[in-house]
This record gives sequence, C-alpha cells and structure tokens, in this order.
Amino acid sequence: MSTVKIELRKDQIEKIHEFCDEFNNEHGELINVLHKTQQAFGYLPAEVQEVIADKMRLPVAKVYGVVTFYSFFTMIPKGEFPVSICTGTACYVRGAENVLSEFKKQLDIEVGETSADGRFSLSCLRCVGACGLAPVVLVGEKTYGRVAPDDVKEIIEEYRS
Amino acid sequence: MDHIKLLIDGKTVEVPKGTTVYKAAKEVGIDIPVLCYMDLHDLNIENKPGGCRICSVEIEGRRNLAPSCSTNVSEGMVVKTNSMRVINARRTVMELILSDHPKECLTCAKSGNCDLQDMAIKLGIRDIPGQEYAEMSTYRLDTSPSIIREMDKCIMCRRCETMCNDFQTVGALNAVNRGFNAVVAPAFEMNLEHSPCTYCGQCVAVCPTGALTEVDHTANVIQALSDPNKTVVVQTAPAVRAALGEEFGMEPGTRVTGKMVSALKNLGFDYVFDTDFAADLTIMEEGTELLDRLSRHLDGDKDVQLPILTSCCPGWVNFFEYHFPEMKDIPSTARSPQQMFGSIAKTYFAEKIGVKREEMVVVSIMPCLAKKYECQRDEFSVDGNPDVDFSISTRELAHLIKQANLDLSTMTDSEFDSPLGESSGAAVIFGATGGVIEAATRTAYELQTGKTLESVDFKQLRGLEGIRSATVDFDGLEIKIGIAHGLGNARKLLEEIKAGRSEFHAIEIMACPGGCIGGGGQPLHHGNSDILKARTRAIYEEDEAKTLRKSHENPYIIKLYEEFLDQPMSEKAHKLLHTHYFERKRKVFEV
Amino acid sequence: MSRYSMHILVCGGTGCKSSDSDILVEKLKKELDKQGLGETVQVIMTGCFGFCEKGPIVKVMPDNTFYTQVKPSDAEEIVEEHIVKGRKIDHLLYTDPETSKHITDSNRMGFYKKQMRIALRNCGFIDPERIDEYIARDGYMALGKVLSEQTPEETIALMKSSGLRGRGGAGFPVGLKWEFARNNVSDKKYVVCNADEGDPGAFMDRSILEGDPHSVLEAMAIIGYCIGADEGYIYIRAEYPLAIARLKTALNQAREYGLLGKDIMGSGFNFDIGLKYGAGAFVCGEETALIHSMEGERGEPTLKPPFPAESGYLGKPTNVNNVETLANVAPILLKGAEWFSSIGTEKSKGTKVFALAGQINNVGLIEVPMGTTLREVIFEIGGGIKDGKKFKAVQTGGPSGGCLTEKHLDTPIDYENLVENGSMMGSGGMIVMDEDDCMVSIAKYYLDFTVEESCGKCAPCRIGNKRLHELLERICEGKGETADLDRLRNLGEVIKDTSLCGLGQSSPNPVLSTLDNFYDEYTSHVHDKKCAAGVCKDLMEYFILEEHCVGCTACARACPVGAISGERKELHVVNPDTCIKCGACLEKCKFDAVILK
Amino acid sequence: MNKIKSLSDLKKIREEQNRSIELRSKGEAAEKLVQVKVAMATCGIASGAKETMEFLMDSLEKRGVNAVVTQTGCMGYCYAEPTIEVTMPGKEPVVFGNVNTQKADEIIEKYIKGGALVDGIIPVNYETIQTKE
Repeated sequence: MSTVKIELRKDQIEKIHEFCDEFNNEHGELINVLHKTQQAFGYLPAEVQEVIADKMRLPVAKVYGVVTFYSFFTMIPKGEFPVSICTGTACYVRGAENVLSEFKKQLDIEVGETSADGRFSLSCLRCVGACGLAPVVLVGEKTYGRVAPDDVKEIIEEYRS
Repeated sequence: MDHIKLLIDGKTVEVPKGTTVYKAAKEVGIDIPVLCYMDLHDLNIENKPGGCRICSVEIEGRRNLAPSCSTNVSEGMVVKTNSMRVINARRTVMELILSDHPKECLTCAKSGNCDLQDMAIKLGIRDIPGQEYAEMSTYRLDTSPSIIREMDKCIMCRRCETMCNDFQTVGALNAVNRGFNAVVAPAFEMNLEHSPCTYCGQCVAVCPTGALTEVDHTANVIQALSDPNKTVVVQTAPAVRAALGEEFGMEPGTRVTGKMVSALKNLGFDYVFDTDFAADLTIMEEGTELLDRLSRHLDGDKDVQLPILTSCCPGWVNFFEYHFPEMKDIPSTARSPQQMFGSIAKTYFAEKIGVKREEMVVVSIMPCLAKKYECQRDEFSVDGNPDVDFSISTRELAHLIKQANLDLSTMTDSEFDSPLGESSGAAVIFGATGGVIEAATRTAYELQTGKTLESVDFKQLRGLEGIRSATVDFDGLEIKIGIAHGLGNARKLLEEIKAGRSEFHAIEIMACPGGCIGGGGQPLHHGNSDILKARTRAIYEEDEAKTLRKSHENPYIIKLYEEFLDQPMSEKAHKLLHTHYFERKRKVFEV
Repeated sequence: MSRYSMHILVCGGTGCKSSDSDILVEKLKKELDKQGLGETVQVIMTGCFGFCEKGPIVKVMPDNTFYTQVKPSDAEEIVEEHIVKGRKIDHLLYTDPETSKHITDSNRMGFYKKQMRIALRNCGFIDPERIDEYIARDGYMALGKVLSEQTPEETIALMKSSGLRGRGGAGFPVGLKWEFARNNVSDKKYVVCNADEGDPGAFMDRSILEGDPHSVLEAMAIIGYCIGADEGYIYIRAEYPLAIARLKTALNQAREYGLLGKDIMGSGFNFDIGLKYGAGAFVCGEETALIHSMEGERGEPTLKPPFPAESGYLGKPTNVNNVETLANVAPILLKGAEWFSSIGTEKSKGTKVFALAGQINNVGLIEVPMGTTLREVIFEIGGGIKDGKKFKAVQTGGPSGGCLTEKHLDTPIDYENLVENGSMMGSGGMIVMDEDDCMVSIAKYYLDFTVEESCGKCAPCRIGNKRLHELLERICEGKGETADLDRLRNLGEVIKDTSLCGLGQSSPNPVLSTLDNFYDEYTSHVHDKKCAAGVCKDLMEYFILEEHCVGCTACARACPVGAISGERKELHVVNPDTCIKCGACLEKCKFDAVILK
Repeated sequence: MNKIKSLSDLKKIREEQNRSIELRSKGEAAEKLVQVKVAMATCGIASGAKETMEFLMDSLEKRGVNAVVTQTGCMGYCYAEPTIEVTMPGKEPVVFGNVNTQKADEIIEKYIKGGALVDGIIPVNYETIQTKE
C-alpha cells in the first residue's frame, strides 16, 4: 500500500490517458499499458492505477490485482541508481547472497527499499542471462560481473561521488 | 445427448457428456468433499477455480490426482475417490489449509456454520504438524458499516471474488499479491468503505469461513431492550419469514411468520410490526410516481425520464450512485420500505403513542447487509437521531432467539401489532425478484384504469431468469416492464438505458440472486440454489394466503394518508418518504 | 603475410593450466628457439578446448594434429619429431575409444561431433539485425517451400514423423500439438511463441531471440499456415530489452520484404505477429497462465483440459510453442524428418540446448544431440569443475527439476531418463555443483524461488511450498528433527500430486531428488547438526587455532556473552554452548586465529 | 526493400547474398577484406562488447585496415565474453575470447596486420548444420 499521497498534474493524467488510448483501452492490453506507464513514471502509485482503471473502465481492484501479481511492476519509486542483484541459480551458487548482504550493509536498506537520500534502491532479480559473469549486479543499465563482496564498496562509491 | 459410462469406486455410472466427476459421483451416492467449489445452478453462478484441491480424486492413467469439481468425465474412466493415496493427499492438503487459518472457532461468527470447520470434522483432523513454527498470514481487520473482513481466515476459495465481479460486476474485490501473500481484497488493500462496495453482502453469503461476516448489532439490540426508558419497535422484512426457520432445522421454504412474531414479543420488543406495511406504503408512493411520470411522458413532456427504476434495494442504490452517477435521476425517489417504516414510526406512530423520538428505538430485521449501511445514511436521520436505529440480519435474529432459550419450531403463532403490522400480499412478494414490480402493477393498474383486476397474479413477472421482461396491458396502454436481479444483470439494463436503447417504462432491480430471499443476511445456502427456490415458493404462498392482495386496499395505509400524509406524493410524503441520491465516486484527481 | 608457417596451440583452459600447460608453453618456446624456429613457429595459448579430461591439449596447425595429455617433458619430442621432422608422435595422439585407433586429424574426431547446432545454427554467425544474412543461410526457405509446395496436412505429418518434442518443459510432441490446433474448427486461431524464459540459469531462448530472431518468426508463420491462423504473438519477458529490440527490427524487416503480412510470397496466406510483454512472473511460462497474462489478467493457470488448442487466447484455439522449439522447425522442414529423427535417442529426437552454469569451467550455451551423457556435457564440453574441485551434483530443469549425481553421469540425456531419475528436461538449465555446495541449502534455494513465484491459486502450492521451505530453513538452522524428513517427503509428494499446474506439480522435485540422492547430508544436518559443505552458518562453530593464537585476550574481551576463556599469552578456547555466533571475536582477532568451521 | 513475391524471389535474394558474402570472404575482389564479428548478446554487451566493437571499428579504420565489423548473436562462450570472430581473407575464421580493447588492439596488430596468432583463441568444438539444398 502506498503511503505517500501524490497529486497528479493535468499533463500527467493526459499522458496516462494517451497510453490507454494507444492500446484502444482494450482490457487485454492492461499489462502493456502498465508497462508504458511505469516506463514514463518510474513506478505505478495508487493514483496512477486509479486513472488507468477509470480510463479503461476496469475496477481499480483488478488493476491493483494485476500490478501486485507481477514482480516487474512496483508501487515504490526506485532510487536514482537502482541496484539489482541477480539471484538466479548460477549467481546463487557463485555467492550472490554474500554480495547481496554486503549491499544491504553498505546501503543500510533492505531489498525493496530506497535509501533515505533517494539515491539507491535495492532489488533482486532472477537471472539476467549473463550467467557466465556470475555473480552479476546491475546498477541502472550497467552490468557488473564476477562481483565479490569486497567490490561492493567500490561500486557504490562510483555513484556516490 | 451423448452419454458416458465410467466407474467410480467400483460403481458404474452413466451420465451426459460434459458432466464433472464430482456430479457423476453424486449420482451414485458418493459425496466427494468440496471446499472452494460452488455452483448455484439456474442462477448461472459458478465458482470452480480448482484451488482448494480437497476434491482431488485418483483417475486411472493420470499421473496426478485430479480435482473432481472441474474434471469432466470421459468414456471408460476409472475413478477412485477413497484410495489411501487420495485420503492421505486430502488430509495433508486440509492440514496445510488449516496451518494458515486461525484456530479461533470458539469466538468466530461462522462457528457451527462454517464449511471449513465441517471439513475439518469430516476429515477428522486432530493435529496440524509443525503448527508451532508455521508462519501464518495476517491482515488488517477491516470494518465497514455492514461487512467485516478478517482476511486471516481467508482460504482463497475465490467465491467472494466471483460474486463481486462475475455476478455483481461491482469490482470491489479482487485477488491481489501472489503466492503465500495472495488474498482477496479491495484496491490497494484499503478498507471496503473506500471501495465501490455496495454492501450487497453476497460475498458474506458465500464465504465458507469467517473471513467475511456481517457487523453484528445484536448487542445493541439487547441493550435497547433492557433499557426501561426506551420504546423498542421492531419491523421484519418479508424475506425473513421465508428463511428464519432454516436456522432452527426447519425445511427451507417453511413460513414462520406467526412463530417469528411470538419470538419477537417474547424477546421483549414493545411493538412488533411488519416492514410489509411500509412496502404497501412504498407502492403507494412509487406507483403514484410511476403513473405521474408516465402520464407526463405520454403528454409529450420531454423533461420526464423513463423508465422509472425501483429504489427499495439499498445495494442497488449504492451501485448506481457509484457506477452510474450520471443516471441518478432515473430511479424512483421513494425511500425503501425499511426507511419509510422508520420515518413513519418515529413521527406518526410516536405521536400516536406519545413517545418522544429520542425515546424510541426502531430495529429492523432484514435479509440484507446493505440495510445496515442504509439506516446510517445522513439523510435518514433527524438531528442525529436515525429513523432506523439498528438493522440486524435474519442470522442475527436467529442468534437472539437462541440466546433467549426459545425454540422457534415449537412456538405458537401470534399476530403483528397494529397499526403498522397490517399488510397486503403485494407487500409480501417484495421479498422475491419481480415482486415489487408485480405489487406496483396491481396498484398502478387499478389506479390508472379505474378497473378492478380479475386476477392479481402476474406470473409473467416471476421466475429466476436474470433479466426478464413483460408487457402488461393497462386497458389498451401497453406498459413494458423489465426485471433484473443481480447487479451484473442490472448493469446490462442500465447500459441499454444509457445508450438510449431501452424501451421499458418501469424496471425493478434487486441486487441479490432471487431478490431479498437470497440476501446477504439470510441463513447461508452453502451453494444450494434449491433453498432459494423454496424460499421464493414460500413468499408466493404467503401472498396467496392473504385476503388482502393489493397495497392500496390496505385499510391502515388508507388511514395513514387520511390522518397524516394527506395523499401520495404530498409535501409531507415527500419530506418523510422520499429521498435523493448522491454521486459516490471519488474524484481524486480533479484539477 | 604471416611470418609463421606453423602454429602450436596449447590449451590454456583452467583444467589444462592446472596440469601445467603454461609450463608446457614455455618449454615449447624454448625448444623452438633452440632449433632456431622461434620466428617460423608460433606457440599460442588458447581458451578451453572443452576436453579437459584428456588435458593438457596441444593442437598443431595447419596439419590438425591433436595431442592429448601432453606433459611439459613432451615439449622436446614435439618440436624435434613433429615440427622439425614432420613425424606425428603416436603415443600422444588421441585414441578413438570405439576403434582404439590413433586419430591424426582432429577433424575426424568424434569429439567435434559432441556438439551439434540446429537451434543455434545462426547464433554467432549472422548479424541478427540483417534479414539478408538470415536469407543467405536459407532463411525463410522453409516457409516458401511449405507455402508453395506443401499442404498443411503434409507439413504436420512431416513434423510428426520428425519426432520433435516441445523444448520448454514436458516434451509434448510438436506435430501432434499442431494437429490438435488444426482440427479445432474456429473462425479465428492464434499462434503464440512462449518467450517467457524464467528458469533462473537458463538463457537459451534469449540467445536465440538475440542472435537469430527470424528463425522464430519463420516458424510461427509456418505454424499459422498449418493450423489456419493469421495472427501470432510473442510473449516475451520485459527483462529482455535487447531481444525485444532485435525482434522489433526483425518484424519490420520481414514485413518490408512481405514475409509477414498479406499474401505472403504470392500464396494468398496472411500472417502477422505482435509482441506481448511478460512482467516478471515465472508461472507465466505455463501456457494457460501465459494466455491469461496475454489477456491482461493475473497470470494464474487454469485446469487443462480444455487445452489451449481447444480454447486458448481469447477463447480461440491457440498453439503455444517455446523459442527453442520454434528454432528447430525450419531446418526440419528443409532437411527432412528422416534427417532430424536420425539424431538423438529412440524417444527424444534432435538436439537440445543447455545453459551450463555453476561451478563449471566453461559456462555457456551448448547444443548437443539428445542422448549425450551428462559426463560428456560436464567434463568434456563444459571443461570440468572449477578450481579442480570434486563434482557433486548437477541440477537440471531449473526449479522444476532435480539434482542428479555422480551415479547419473553416464545416463544419456533425454526426456524419459531425466524424469525417471527425479529431474526433468525443463528449458535446459544445467547448474553444476561441487563439494562446497550444501544440497539442503540448494533445495531451500529452489523452494525460496517457488514460494516467491507461486501464483497462490491452489492451496498445496501456496501453503505447501511455504511449509517445505520452513522445514528446510529449520534443518539448515540446526532445528530439524527426524520426523521432519518424513514430513518433507510426504508434503513433497502430496504437493506434486495435487497442485493445479506444472509449477506446483514439479516444485518439490529439488527437495525430493536431494532427499533421494543426498539423504546422508540431510541426516547429518538433522542428527549431527553439521553442514559438511560449510554453507549453513548456524551449524558451524567458532574455533580458535592453536598455532595462530597468541593469547592477546582481544577475542575474550570482545565476546558479549563471555564464551571465550583463556589466560593472557595462552591459548583461548570458545565454549560452543554459550557462544551466540555473533562473530565479534573473528572481527577482533588480528592473527587470523579465529575460524568458523 | 522490394517485396518478395514468390519462392523464386526469395531464392534470388539468397543467391545474391551468398555471392556477395563469398566475394567478401574469398577476397577475390581487388581489396582484401577482413571480417570481424562481435558477439553482441546481453552477456556480451554486459561484459563490454559494445566498447570492443566501437574500438575495433575505429581503430581498423584509423590504421587503414580494410575490414567490416558486424555484430552477431551469442556464440555460446559466456565464460569468455566479449568474444569476437575474425576471418582473414582466404582463411578459416578464428574466435578470440575475453576481448577487451587492449586485447582488441593486440589482435589488430598481431593477427590482422601481422598474421601471427595471439593467446586467447577459442577452439570451435561443434558441428553446425548445413542446410544447402
């Protein structure tokens, strides 16, 4: 449940309406609309879901049901530098858990959280398909391969400065 | 039709193609236990997600067990419903379900009437292995004016979701999250109060556990009854008398009107009245409004809106206020019988017996949960004092009666008190789908044509079809009538009106399947639609048994207008018996 | 141009290096210099040959001589005999295990036939963003041939006789699937490509989509023709941006050429393809869940029957195949069913792509004929276990699969054999584990995955997997009891037996297969409270090494519960009964005397 | 692009393509063309294949080598990304692994310009199907 109440600007609402219209407001395209909207807003807060539901003439509960089913959709804004740790099997057996706990320690946040300054958020993902580089860490679009717990500090520093 | 032969537990069964294994087993007397499955045949309500897996059976040649509720028979199938493999699997699955369910049976509202409890008893569960360290799902308790959601007790049978979405198209509830955290909830897991919920209570009516229950007001009623300074007046809705007996082991469809009145008097209510009286009053007001709109329409008045829609059902009122606010001027402005009764009781009757408004407590016994919300609406109170103080369901009344050591089945009959206890057969049939419009037709016909009806039975208006229509000849004037029960069906009619395609002059809408007899506050039908049919039958029997069959012939109604209200749609009637509607939809993003 | 007339390639893979291949390189160079050949013969250290069992490997070019198990001491002989005199050294030559003959030309070695690329035929060869390169390698020829020369029935018959089975999971015969979809009469039908590759550790579908997108489009059009559909969708993970981009490019190019769209190649057949995106739900790999997701719903599976071939996307007959399956279609149609069915085993035809990962040297994508053994895959192609450790298990089939062990290494890989041994083909992930992996933890890891990915619709999967996970957690924490092992098994079997979809029906496999193959490891966790692999921290104890401890008392002072005793300048000892395993002592010790074991 | 209206249209395009590829690879043209393919799948790119490819394009031009650099999909050697394949005129293609810009520089100087092999060759160990009719 989102705790922060946000107010959407008119142009933002229009933008969401555009996305819905682009897919003809077809109920079957809900997931595509959500993808497009999340791409534009970075996340899918309750208010945005309500606008989509209203426009597409769907119950809000249903939109929320879909959003909460898929792990790709998030209702929490990500940090400026979203850190994702691959916990696919290949990475797991090559020590991803230790890398993850080091990130938790260094950033002082749990998985799914964003640091207080809004700069870093931490998430896990399942296999980016770069198993040859296991364990793999993504910061934004950039991939770091064969990451050891000792490398974590350095990676974070890269973005702190 | 193609028939299929199969073997279930060594017994040969022949059933039509498309039959499920579960139903085929029933044919030979094998009752496979089911939990999430629900099939209200004739009403097109079916819930078989195949989720609980309790009904799993072994089918020869298949690798895994199959859910009998949703597996169709095939030729030569060999089914075992009681092999050790099945029994072990069923028990283990049941233990799993219970491992994530609070063990609060003693204080649970559903105790003794709970499908999950029954299953635990049937399967002889004595112990949940590993319960000490099993994580259980916990959710915030959600209390609304009508319904309590205690989702810790949810077993994800999805029946409520089916009722709320497929049948009612309300869309308040949906499965959210996934895996162990999956639960049925309103959007953003907010409270029901902030959702489009209409409080129709159909989710409660089908919930197999104590996850969804009504807000219990019996304690308030007991308190009022024990207060010597209060005059406590009770009104009972028509559908209650057709179902209350079930709570006392009587056959569904047993009429218990007289016994119920005795019980209420025994409980200490000062006046035991009948909502049916107010139903007759409703017909006077709504019927007059219909004729008024109709004649203006026929005179070519472009401002008049037709069809006129009934407004007795609070679930339905909530529905259009939320989903069709732009059409809120179409329904009749007449208040529901519950509210008309409260209004008259606290004015006309209070004056008559010389009791102050504040000293009078009006309790209503309703088959309905939305009535709890309705009596709390601001527009139905005077200076903070509500016209109806407490609305309790048929189930709550049964609890009250049992608490008082009364056995309904052995009670003698009593009559309702006067004057608000007298009613016509037209009022009784309010309890079944089509009944309100039939009652209105009986009166409107005679008022419009000035002729006396030869037969008051309009059988073309009865039945269980979701949407029905009929044309009634008002002495040369063809009146087109539409009927819908279930809000999904109502939605279809509303969409037609919106699109300008509706040809109806009047439409009756009831939120619940079968009308009030299938209300959210009625004894639980546990998925047996025969019970609903039996209650409907009882309602029409009661109507036939009455000498008085038309609302406008009720002598106490006539007297009420003479002494107090003047005439239907008078200024006073408007003030006390009519209402207006609000747009309920939140507009969060108005810029 | 080249200064060198000959090359000596020496394997520099991890396995060979550990057998002194780098010393060999030095010696070879020295020998060559000695003979004055330093300027004409070049010694090169290569990547892994994938033949580590027989390493170090030396290959002499251009005569393709393949020497195995070459020791640094052989350098002199190689240079003197082979390089200078041109005589091959018999005792170093590879011996064919079947004929027992030395093979002089490595091109004739069976080893090079271990891998065979059908599905991956174009990956790494063509520019995936240029349709012309695909066409140059016979792209769209199969579609053209089918449209102009074959009826749908003939095409389906050919697919049936080829024996191709679905590469995404259970291995349903592909031709039969098409036939079902064809036989269901409807005004509208759909072809769906399942590209929701979600097995952690499997990435063959992504590689095909990124490297050879047209092969998927072509196959979908062929299916459209066969079943009578004019619309197709690719359901692809949103987490694969590159694959999505390449697919979009490929779709546009195919449309521009008229290979998709109306009246394809003048045949009157219309077909086009759209994209639908997944959003991170593993269960959507199950075809009914995938279809619900395509319809904008929660991706919850529904009971089959009805199968998608009867009632699928929007209630219409729908054929769903996964990416790798589709990549096999065109070659089969061009080269014939007989060719394809000549590859593989009796019941499993053709090849299978595996994603090798884990504690293995050559992490990567390989494609081998069905029937290849696990040993060949892991020790020959995969280059063996990393850092010379001991092989312990290989997990196949992702979270739905199981762990196979030493005793399964010589089992030929096919659908039936894997299932028989408690695992499954799945999409083809192969995670190799060594002695440092704790099998209880591995099972817990997979359960963690299923608990997170269960849709929550049916009780056994929603609650049962959670309970399995809790039991495993307790065992890893040292709280396990003997009865828990029976509970694990019973729960696992009931979950398999009663779950609604393939996810729940296979989710206990990692537990059940490890119980079968590594029961000792479970009992040592439960009874001895020991984790031999040293993974389960709760089962380990802090210990002070006598040879390192100087008796500085730093650890004893740091210990918050007073569990460490010892006099100044004397050996300190941890009392395991009071120790709360906070690790303060280990952090404080400057002499590396505190260890966890 | 012209629409392909029949199977024979398709075959024509295939022949044209093959001729131009043959021309290129056999080096019968006046200039000798070096072909470089860079594996640009997700894991390749994640390991820096993009930088490698840009470097190769840049440097080959600057150093006056007549070469075409193209992208391709995953070659399967995830453990040795980025991987590139170099085909010298008239020679068998050679695959190099772990090609960062430094290694790429070495490959240009030693192999492409000098004809000498460099460390890090990945031996190809599979058969692929030939679908020639």
